[in-house]
Amino acid sequence: MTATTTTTPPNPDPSAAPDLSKPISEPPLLEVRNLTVTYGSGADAVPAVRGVDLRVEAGQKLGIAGESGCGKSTLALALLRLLPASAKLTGEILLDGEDILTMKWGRLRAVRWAGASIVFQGAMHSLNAVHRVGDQIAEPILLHSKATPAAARKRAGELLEQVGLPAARAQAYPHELSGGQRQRVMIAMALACDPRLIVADEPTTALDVMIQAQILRLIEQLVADQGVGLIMISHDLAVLADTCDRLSVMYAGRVVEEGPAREVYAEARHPYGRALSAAFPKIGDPASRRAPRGLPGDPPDPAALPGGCTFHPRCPVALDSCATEDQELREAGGERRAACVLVDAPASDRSRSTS
Amino acid sequence: MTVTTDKPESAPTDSPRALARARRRQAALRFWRQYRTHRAGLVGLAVLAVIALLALTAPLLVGADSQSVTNAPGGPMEAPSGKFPLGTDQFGRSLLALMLWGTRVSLTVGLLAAFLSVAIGTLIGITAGHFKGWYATVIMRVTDWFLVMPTLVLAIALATVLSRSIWTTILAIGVTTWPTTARLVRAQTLSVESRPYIERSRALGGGHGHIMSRHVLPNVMPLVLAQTTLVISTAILTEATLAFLGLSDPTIVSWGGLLQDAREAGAVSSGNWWYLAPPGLAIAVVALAFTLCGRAIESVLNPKLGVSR
Amino acid sequence: MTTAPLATTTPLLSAEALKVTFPGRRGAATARAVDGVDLDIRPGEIVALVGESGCGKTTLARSLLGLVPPTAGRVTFAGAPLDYAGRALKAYRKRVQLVLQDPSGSLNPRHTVYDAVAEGLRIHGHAGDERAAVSEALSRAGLRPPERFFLRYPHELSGGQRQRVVIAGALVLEPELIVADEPVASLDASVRGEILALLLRLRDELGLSALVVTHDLGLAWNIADRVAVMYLGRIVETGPVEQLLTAPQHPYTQALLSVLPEAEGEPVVLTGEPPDPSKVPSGCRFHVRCQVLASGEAERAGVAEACRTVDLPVLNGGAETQVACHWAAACGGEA
Amino acid sequence: VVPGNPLAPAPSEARADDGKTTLTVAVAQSVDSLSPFLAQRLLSTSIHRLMYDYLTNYDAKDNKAIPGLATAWEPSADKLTWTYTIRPDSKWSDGQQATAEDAAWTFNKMMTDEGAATSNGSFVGNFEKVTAPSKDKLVIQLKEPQATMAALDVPIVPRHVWEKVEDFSKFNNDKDFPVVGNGPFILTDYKVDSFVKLKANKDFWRGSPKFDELVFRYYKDQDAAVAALRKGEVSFVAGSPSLTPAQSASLENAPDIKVNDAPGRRFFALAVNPGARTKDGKKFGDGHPALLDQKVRHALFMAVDRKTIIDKVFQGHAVEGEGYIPPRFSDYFWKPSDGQKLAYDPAKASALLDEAGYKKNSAGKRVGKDGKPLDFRILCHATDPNDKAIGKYLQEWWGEQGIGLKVDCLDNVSDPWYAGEYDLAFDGWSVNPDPDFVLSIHTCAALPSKAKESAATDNFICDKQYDELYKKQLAEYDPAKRADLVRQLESRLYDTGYMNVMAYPNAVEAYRTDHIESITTMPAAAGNIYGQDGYWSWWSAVPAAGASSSSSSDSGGSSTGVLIGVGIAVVVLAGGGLLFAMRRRSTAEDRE
Amino acid sequence: MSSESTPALLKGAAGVESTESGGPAPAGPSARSPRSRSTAAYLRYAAGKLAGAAVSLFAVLVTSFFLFRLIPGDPVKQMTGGRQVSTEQIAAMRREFGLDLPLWQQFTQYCGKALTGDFGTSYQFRAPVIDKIAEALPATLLLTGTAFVIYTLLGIWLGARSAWRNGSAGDRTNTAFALTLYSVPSFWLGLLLIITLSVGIGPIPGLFPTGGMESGSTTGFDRVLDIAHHMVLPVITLVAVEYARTLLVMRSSLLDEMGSDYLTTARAKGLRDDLVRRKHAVPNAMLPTVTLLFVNLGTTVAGAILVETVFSWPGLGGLFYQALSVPDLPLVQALFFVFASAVILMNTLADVIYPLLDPRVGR
Ligand SMILES: Nc1ncnc2c1ncn2[C@@H]1O[C@H](COP(=O)(O)OP(=O)(O)OP(=O)(O)O)[C@@H](O)[C@H]1O
Ligand SMILES: Nc1ncnc2c1ncn2[C@@H]1O[C@H](COP(=O)(O)OP(=O)(O)OP(=O)(O)O)[C@@H](O)[C@H]1O
Ligand SMILES: [Mg+2]
Ligand SMILES: [Mg+2]
Repeated sequence: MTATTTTTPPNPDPSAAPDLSKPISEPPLLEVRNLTVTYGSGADAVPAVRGVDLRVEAGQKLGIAGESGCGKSTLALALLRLLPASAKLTGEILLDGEDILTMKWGRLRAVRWAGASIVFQGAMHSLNAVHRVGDQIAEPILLHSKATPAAARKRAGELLEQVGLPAARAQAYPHELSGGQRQRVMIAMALACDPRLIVADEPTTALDVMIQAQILRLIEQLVADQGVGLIMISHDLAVLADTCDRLSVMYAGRVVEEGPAREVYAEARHPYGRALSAAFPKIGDPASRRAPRGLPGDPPDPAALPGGCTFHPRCPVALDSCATEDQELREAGGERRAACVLVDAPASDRSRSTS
Repeated sequence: MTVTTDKPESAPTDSPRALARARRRQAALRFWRQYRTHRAGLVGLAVLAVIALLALTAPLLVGADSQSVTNAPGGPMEAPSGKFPLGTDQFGRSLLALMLWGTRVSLTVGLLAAFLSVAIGTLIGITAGHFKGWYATVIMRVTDWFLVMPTLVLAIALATVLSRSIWTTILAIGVTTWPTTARLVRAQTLSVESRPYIERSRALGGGHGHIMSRHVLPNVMPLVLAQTTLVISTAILTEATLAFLGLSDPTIVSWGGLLQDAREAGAVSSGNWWYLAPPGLAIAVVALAFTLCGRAIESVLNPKLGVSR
Repeated sequence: MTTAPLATTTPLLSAEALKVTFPGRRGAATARAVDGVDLDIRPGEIVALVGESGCGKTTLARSLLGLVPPTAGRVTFAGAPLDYAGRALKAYRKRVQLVLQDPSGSLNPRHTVYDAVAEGLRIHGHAGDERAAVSEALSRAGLRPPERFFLRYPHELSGGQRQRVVIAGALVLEPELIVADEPVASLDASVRGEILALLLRLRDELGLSALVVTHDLGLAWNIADRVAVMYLGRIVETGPVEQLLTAPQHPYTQALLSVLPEAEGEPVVLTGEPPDPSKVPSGCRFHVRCQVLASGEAERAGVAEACRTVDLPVLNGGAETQVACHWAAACGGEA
Repeated sequence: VVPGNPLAPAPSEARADDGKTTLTVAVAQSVDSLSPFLAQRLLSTSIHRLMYDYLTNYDAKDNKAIPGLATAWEPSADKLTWTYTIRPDSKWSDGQQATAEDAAWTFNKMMTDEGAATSNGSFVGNFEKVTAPSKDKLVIQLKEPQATMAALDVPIVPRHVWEKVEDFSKFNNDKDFPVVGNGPFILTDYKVDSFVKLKANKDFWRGSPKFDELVFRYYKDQDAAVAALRKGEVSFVAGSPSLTPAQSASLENAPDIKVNDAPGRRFFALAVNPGARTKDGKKFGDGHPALLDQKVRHALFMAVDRKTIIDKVFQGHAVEGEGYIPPRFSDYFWKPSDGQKLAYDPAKASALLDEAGYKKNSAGKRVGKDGKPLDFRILCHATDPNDKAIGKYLQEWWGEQGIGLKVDCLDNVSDPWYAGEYDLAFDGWSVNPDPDFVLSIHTCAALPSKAKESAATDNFICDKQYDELYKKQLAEYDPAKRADLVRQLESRLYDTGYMNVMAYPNAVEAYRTDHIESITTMPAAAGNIYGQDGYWSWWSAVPAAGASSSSSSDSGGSSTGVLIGVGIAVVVLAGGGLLFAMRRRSTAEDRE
Repeated sequence: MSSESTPALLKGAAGVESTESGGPAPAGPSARSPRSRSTAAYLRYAAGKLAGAAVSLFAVLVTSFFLFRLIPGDPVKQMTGGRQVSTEQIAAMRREFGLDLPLWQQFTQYCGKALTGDFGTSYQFRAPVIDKIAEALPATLLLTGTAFVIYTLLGIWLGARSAWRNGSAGDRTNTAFALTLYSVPSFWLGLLLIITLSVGIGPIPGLFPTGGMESGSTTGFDRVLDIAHHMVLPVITLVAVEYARTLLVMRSSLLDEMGSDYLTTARAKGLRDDLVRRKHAVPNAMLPTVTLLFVNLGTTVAGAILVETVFSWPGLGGLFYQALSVPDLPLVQALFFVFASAVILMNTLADVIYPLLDPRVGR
């Protein structure tokens, strides 16, 4: 992984955008800089994403976790500019160095699916009920390559085989497939144009444990085979930790913690991350036996975020200053960063930067 | 999501009933606030208010004897003038005055017929949606049967079968237009019935009556309200149609009746558009106003409909 | 461990050879959603019912509440068989309460919190102070101060709060048992723990029994005393949580545990979709997907033939560890 | 079923099309049947007048019987045998000679086949035997003497064509064109509810009609028909029964249009239910008992301002009603004397009502001795605007008297009418040159034999005095004496107050003077055009100088059609192009 | 859906989802052909619908027979109206029309004959009812058919555009226009059109005929043009009212689809906006619209009564109105049956076509 090749010098400004001192190499597959998304305007404005930086290298798997309404899907849709017209975007989304946000529509359409594809939350609704799944898979192939319809259909069959469905199922309508099969179709569709990046938005939510395991394995395997970048969105930290290389935890439209997946899961720095990982008990762990742990309070309403650190009303370790001071992501040792006042005090061996 | 606009919490001494009433008032206010954002709905409402006012004050505005043929002030079929802003009918009565009187009939028929239709439809829809088994089957068969009957044809047939009066018109409209409402309400009932809170209520021990009155009805009511306004406009149009076909009480002045009179008197060939235009226009305006209100209500209840504001 | 030795007490609610079938639509075979289940819930016990989607968990729960009449077998409550006549059923429903998966759906959007909680009281003609009862139930469910919530509508509450209201609505009738169908499945991870803690606390404070239906084994580990693993309308393995989740004997339970993200060892991903309750295979109903049979291990244990042909007995509803598996029975000790 | 129609091409068809004159008549009635054996409607029977010759015709001047297919007719001494001489110069349009055979066959068919008796069966009810001893002699033997033998309004059809018809009750004579006939016009085409087309019979013995073609075009909506006249789409429009005052007023000012406002043969009356009963005196129905009091009836009529009705409802296109028979039939017209006249006098009406015991109560309502208010129902024809309009007036006039009135408008008044379930009714009849029929309907003999059964009676009047007078006039052969008796009858009818004639509506019709130069009315002086007893109007109509323009207006119509069609196509294409352009723009705009 | 004979107009009822997560086929290759099974299922479904339609037709037959017996007026009296007829003649006529039989016997006879297409003889026209209907049917079909094609295309097209640009000025004008026309009484619109475009008012010349279907003086191609000329105003009237309804339904059903995830998927695939609309959104939104269209066509035929009356169009509507006032029972009954059958037929057609458009239904 490229990110680990350089030892990060202490950054005087923790909020600064990605490291510019990095040796000039090819740009990362995806780089998101200070992305904000606001739905609506004026008094009704909903800041759904509030300054998110992300980075995905080719072949890397990034997990994004967070509770409902924290802006995960918004972020995913923003990556291909698929948000409704009411959404205002700022920042940069660089896909292979090219900014999605400033692209011409024609170019954008060319990038869509061929450059990056999406597996949506809820396959039932993401497939068109009145078209055969084979046609739906073939559609982007026809659109983006000069394939003949017959070739596209053949390719669709191959893709189905690749995700473990018989090619004959191309003739089926979505409602004739089970939830897991539909999700496989969605994945086959995402692979149709050999994209460099796949965004999977809660691909396994609402699926049964066993099927969830099947799908996750399938995704892992395909990503490994084809070396594409993967962004996987889920609210299940445990699943992400199991599947991904890196993890970003979002809270109220911000990334509040990021780092290597295992580390974040095992030992989160941000109190929210900690609460989230504690919510998934480890079977056999006596500590969690008859002791469900959760986070008191309710998720914030993005239309009326609390001041200061948005997490402070629910934070078990909040300081007085948290109610007034917003917290930016700061280095938290290794490749990790977290947006909490307390992160670097005990854990960091580096001198605290004066501010 | 938590609403942070919490008003000062109500004093705990109030009884829950009183609070509930206050709450309902608040809900109505909220509804109104949302409704207010629909410009078309507001226009519709304003038009209706004006028309309702005119209908109520018609006796004061134009006097009860404006319908009299023996005291008709003008000559037959006069063109609009200062004295008769809309001209006169074939008896020399002021068309403006007749239009005002007609408002009362058209509104009454529209409202009563719509009420009848919606009441039947709601009752049938809710029960058909709630009860399963033979009752629902039979009832839905009947509804389907009514639904395939061409409404106008059936209404004409009914109006012919029964004697001519305003009540016949109301009955004919009410009895023929309810199936749409019934279907709508039934669909809504079915969707409400599939909600977990019905299961919960049943698990709490709630019976049929409880579920229908406490859960289904309140959830169906908004739809019924919207439907009512839409049915009113249909009813007004149907009333006009029946009157136009000469199937309503000819001694009563209604807009449709005026149109029929105009046609019978020969307004079309004489080019007396001023006799013909206002009643039709009035029908259209009122029907439109009710439709606008209905759509506004619908979209307040279901913002996805995207009714333009 | 705070729980008393449970095996000695008589069950509060029990299913005896319970069967529920649904007639197939348009000529399809009938679905044997619950196909012979014995299950006891003792006073103060929390039983977790786990299994794949469509295995009949919800149907079992609903038939325990008398919401679906069983096609065979019976439900007994406090020793007496359930009476499906209107009045008796109503009385029963005062003592046993249901909490559903989707709190947003379980609340009528047009009822205030107060109405939602008071509904049970009104149905059962509560004689006492309704307001006080509602307040108490709400505070017990962790919505404090209750007055703040009285006149809220469900859409003004967060998911966790809604589920608390549902629980308060169940508590207000002072039931002896709560049947919770996936009570936290639709809630956020961060909120989940709080609700589960609430269930635990209620058991400790009120001695409430609970049947918690879930597909999440972690949840069972979190709160349950006992787990029953269901597969295709039958309970295939049951026993105390610690034992069953740490040392599962049935291949199905093993597979379920192995696919958990943090489980050690290679996950055993069962192929295929969950089977159809209208086509229950003969022999052990799990045998078509059984990894033990597939790997030939059952062959080695000499039970392969039995797996395919010999139906297994219904496990009794008791608290001890039991497993319905030819292979586990054959090499029970070493597993 | 359909007779094979040997189509001998008529010579006129050979003529060139251009310059053909067409007379288009707008009608508001649809054809019920083109079979003369079935047709009953005025339109259909008028058309049959044009298609087939009758034995006799009526003189346009004075309604006297004049020769038709028969040149002469003669009763035997016992008045039971009539002999008709058939003219030798009448030919069927397929070239065959029209003979006495045809006539005999026609009558015999009606006498023997019930299906063929549907429309004109009443004419042959009294026939004993009909024979044709020779081609030009028709002999009819009667059971009893019959005075109407010179007025047999029966179309004579060609036997060789009609013989082939199987079921006369179903055959409508509308499949094979042209239809073989011997009248002034030959039916050439018919489209249901669209038009009936006839061409002039150049060989007609009385002479060819002046117009080459006659088209009756159907308008469901009478006002549309009037509009069509204004536009010149049609040459003539008849009202049904008459143009409305507004229509005639607007047409009078229109250029090139003449409104023919002729005294009508109809009366418009207020009938009172005198207590419905059967011939043998059994009472039925529910007529208001108060109306049995002559004073009440007179009071009601005296409270009706006929002048206002003429002025306001008919707007002058009617004559104020007096006696039973309209003034057009001057022989029989009768006027009440000054003392007898129930002139409009509300005060006197009040007094009469008081006298009859119906005093006004405090609320201003008349109540009877039993304390019940006087509330009447009046039957009205929903399709007749005049009924409805006059109903409104009556409501107000009688309302002033303290009498309530409910106007019961029905599409079909016959049920309550025959059942005697009405108090008052709007009534009206068209009077024939001979008044016998309209007089007969008020005799006791006309009462139904069973309750609620339809009968000849109009409104159940049964008055001994009237009946005696009626018998007398029937037996009286001296025209002057008979007329005197008829007037006495009318006087008696007037006095009883059961039939109150309010008006004699005019027949108001209009035609385009740029299409029709002249046309014969019947009676010739101040008569009407549509629905005459003969075929005079259409046969006599003379095309105006530029009348071929009326035909060219038709071809003009189609060229307008072409223009319009082209116009529409252009609009559609332009619209499509525009939309395509917009579409292009919107894709080019490249928006999400 | 399957248990109902008429398609629900509601989106909710139409969009049938497969509720069970377990699909019909496991992932592995399966032996049986899903297509043949679905064809069989479809045939079964269609047969069910047809059977339902047959039941409905019978119900309508029953109604049409009994309902109109209630109309006051003895047909025989009407037929003989004013003429002197003897009691025997009346009795004979009653016999001829079978009016002397007990009602149930009349009914069984009626049903038996109706099956063979014999609806009796019209009282007023003295012709077999079926002939009268056959004469008037082409005119009605021509009028309503033309109007149907135009308003369907117009309504769907404008509705789709309107919804797609929801809230835009174009949408607002479109909707306002449609709503207004929707509220206008059709007969009034017709009369106004006659006054302005036919009679001509002020500077506007009378361009179109005041009524009727043809002038009767033309043949060949001229006749076609002549009929087209006569059709313009009635068609405009029908279209004006019905296109509005179509537009509104199309608009709202497309709006329902607008937020759908599959459209986002389509966009994400890189489809052009208009392709997303044409290939994905409109076909889905068409489903409820199609149902409505067919149902509407049935009622349009009946609704033509008004337009036919105003424009003197020689079709079924006018015939019905004429028949009612007599009352010409056999004709009224048969016409009522025809109108209701039109609706049933269209409903059934919609039901049968629906699964071909929406694979979720009926298989
Ligand atoms: N079209 C929209 N208009 C206005 N607000 C929106 C819109 N779409 C989403 N939001 C709001 O933006 C916030 C983030 O939504 P988003 O769908 O991204 O959440 P999420 O993290 O994906 O949640 P989940 O886990 O439930 O999928 C939510 O509060 C949501 O209400
Ligand atoms: N009302 C019903 N009619 C017909 N079949 C039903 C009905 N309810 C449930 N079933 C069938 O019974 C089987 C068991 O359903 P059930 O809902 O009990 O499963 P579950 O274990 O609760 O699944 P999940 O985890 O998805 O909630 C399923 O195959 C379902 O299709
Ligand atoms: Mg999401
Ligand atoms: Mg379940």
